[in-house]
Amino acid sequence: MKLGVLVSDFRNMDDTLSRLKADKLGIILVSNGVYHAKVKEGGKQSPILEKSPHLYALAEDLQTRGFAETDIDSRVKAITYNDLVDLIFNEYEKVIWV
Amino acid sequence: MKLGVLVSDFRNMDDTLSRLKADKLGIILVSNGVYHAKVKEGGKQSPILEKSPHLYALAEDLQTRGFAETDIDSRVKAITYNDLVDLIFNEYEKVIWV
Amino acid sequence: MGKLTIGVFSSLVGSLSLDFAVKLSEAAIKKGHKVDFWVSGNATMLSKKGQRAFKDYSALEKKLQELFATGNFQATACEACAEARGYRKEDTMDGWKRHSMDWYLASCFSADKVLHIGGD
Amino acid sequence: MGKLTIGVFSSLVGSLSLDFAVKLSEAAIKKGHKVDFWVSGNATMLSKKGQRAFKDYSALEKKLQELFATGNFQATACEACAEARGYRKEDTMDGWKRHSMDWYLASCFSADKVLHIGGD
Amino acid sequence: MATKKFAFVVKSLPYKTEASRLALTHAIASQTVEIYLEDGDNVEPVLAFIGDGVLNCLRNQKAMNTYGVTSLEQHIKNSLLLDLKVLICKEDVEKFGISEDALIMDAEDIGGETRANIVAFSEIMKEMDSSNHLLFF
Amino acid sequence: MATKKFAFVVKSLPYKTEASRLALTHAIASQTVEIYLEDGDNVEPVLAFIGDGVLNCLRNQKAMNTYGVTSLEQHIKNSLLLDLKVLICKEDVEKFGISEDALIMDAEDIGGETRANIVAFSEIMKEMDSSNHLLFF
Repeated sequence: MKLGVLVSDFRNMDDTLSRLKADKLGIILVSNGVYHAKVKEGGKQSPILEKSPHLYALAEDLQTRGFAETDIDSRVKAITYNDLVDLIFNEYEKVIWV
Repeated sequence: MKLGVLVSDFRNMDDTLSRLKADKLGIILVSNGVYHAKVKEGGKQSPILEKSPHLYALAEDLQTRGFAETDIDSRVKAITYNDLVDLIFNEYEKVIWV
Repeated sequence: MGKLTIGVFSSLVGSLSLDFAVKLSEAAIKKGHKVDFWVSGNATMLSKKGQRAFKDYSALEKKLQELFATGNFQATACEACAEARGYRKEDTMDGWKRHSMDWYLASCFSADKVLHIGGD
Repeated sequence: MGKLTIGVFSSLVGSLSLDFAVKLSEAAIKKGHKVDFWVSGNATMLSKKGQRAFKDYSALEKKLQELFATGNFQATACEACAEARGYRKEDTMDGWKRHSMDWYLASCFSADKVLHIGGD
Repeated sequence: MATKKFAFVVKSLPYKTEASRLALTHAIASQTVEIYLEDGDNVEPVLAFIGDGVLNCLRNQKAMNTYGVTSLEQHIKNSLLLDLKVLICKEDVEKFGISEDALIMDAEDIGGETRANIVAFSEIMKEMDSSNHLLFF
Repeated sequence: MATKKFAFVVKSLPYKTEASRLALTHAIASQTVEIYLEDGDNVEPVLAFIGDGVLNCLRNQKAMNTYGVTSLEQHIKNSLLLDLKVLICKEDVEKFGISEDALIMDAEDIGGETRANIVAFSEIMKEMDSSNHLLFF
């Protein structure tokens, strides 16, 4: 299964994410999930960023919260709503919002 | 300050609770906070129960979730809404809901 | 006997935070206290008239009417929060008032105790 | 071109989850897809007519009307969830339908992709 | 003529939000979805409780007595009565130290014949894999 | 004749819920509360951001451009313009590795003179101690 996971919050995301198994797992940071792309706690990057090599963050949700697209973890690709539509239709068989 | 804290959820309660300083700190478990009185995770009791010797849990919220008042951690006293009114008016100068 | 001001904020209908607040009000009034009740954010929905009672939702209108009848209970909804949700004055349940947010602060000013139910 | 069904559940008015869902619908429709939109729980409030636009709340009515006008957007609110909140049929924003929950499942049945926005 | 499988995955605690309640009412709505579908088409729901969501499955919930609302217990029993597949994650049940007799495993008291199943997360993952759509609550 | 102090303590993230927005709008409502009070009575609000709540205080929030809603930044600046006391928890700012120039420390661009203060949690605790009522958001 190719699974796209929209991560929508900053806390309590690990428990679900750590257990999902997929041939291809995409992590798309949206809403308060975008804090994972930028905020370090105690100097450490979010463990969410280790869960997959396919990492995205919604540009508009970054900007809303005060982050520039150029100023996030280099592994995370900033995407638009247009890009998100393409990810949903073309890259992943199923998508979930957690 | 005598401070009564109504703990209303199961997750993310530690950060605030651990830092509050009060001459008398009361912890009143309500809503999904009552899981702290009963649920052990990995065999361990909730760390919330270590924060104060003054521990209460709302009986109706325990019952709603499937717990008997007699079947919770022995340090926690089950109380009614009537008791809660008295705690608010007589035991604590200020109360907060977290 | 004292006055308790309870503010309920962005609590969901379908959560039990509003039920909690109403039950606490009832218990306080039975003990001789007065209660001021403020709803803001999504909690404003408690003040909407014509909510149909389903078994999956607690129906609080009857209980609220009993509390109003005691004369020791005032309830006010945030006017802007209600309008933003498409509730007009005429959509408000009997007994409720609508005011701006300063009403809540004034109620807290004269309250012996305040229980502010914020968060989700 | 495919069909996307978006379900928004207990999301708060005043959160941006509803805004997210509407913007995603718009982007999908611009790319030639069809979108079915279902609101349940507190998200039902999106379908309420007469919401006043304040700067503190995103006003989505105009955007929704544009989406309806494309002919590739259907939106339906959970009937029981609306009634429980005191919304009658006549309180529903133009363009919206009201149905029971099986409508959502049927829409998912024929959808190529489903994005279900659950939780708070 | 097709049957499509939807996985309703519940990870939320009950009562604080409507999420788990809406998962159950929507899963049960699969019983009436045929009115919208072609002859022979159908929806097969699977309900899976994971993480904190397994606490929805505790017995003896008195929500009707305390707050006048249907308990999640009643909804889960209704699901079993209607022969929905109900899965409860074994690892999470064990993590919380919950014994099987504390869980809603059947709906015998209302005439149900189907039982809930405590299964490893890997089994739930397989159900998700074979589902057409995933709905997380 | 009395002034009562209320502490508005924000521990919630912005935008996901209305909590932090409502904290600011209610704190600002202290400017008009006098119409309900006796002559000489007043409310003195203190705004304190702790835990995840300090992330409300990041600069450059583009919520108006992206979603057409007032940003929390704008609300915080309005509070400073009205000379409200705004405290940001030092330990939490440090935990997140946020530098002072990334925070909303003033409202000079809209003519405000009052500055926000980054203070130790113990200072915020003192404010709570000396407040008549505590409102956690």
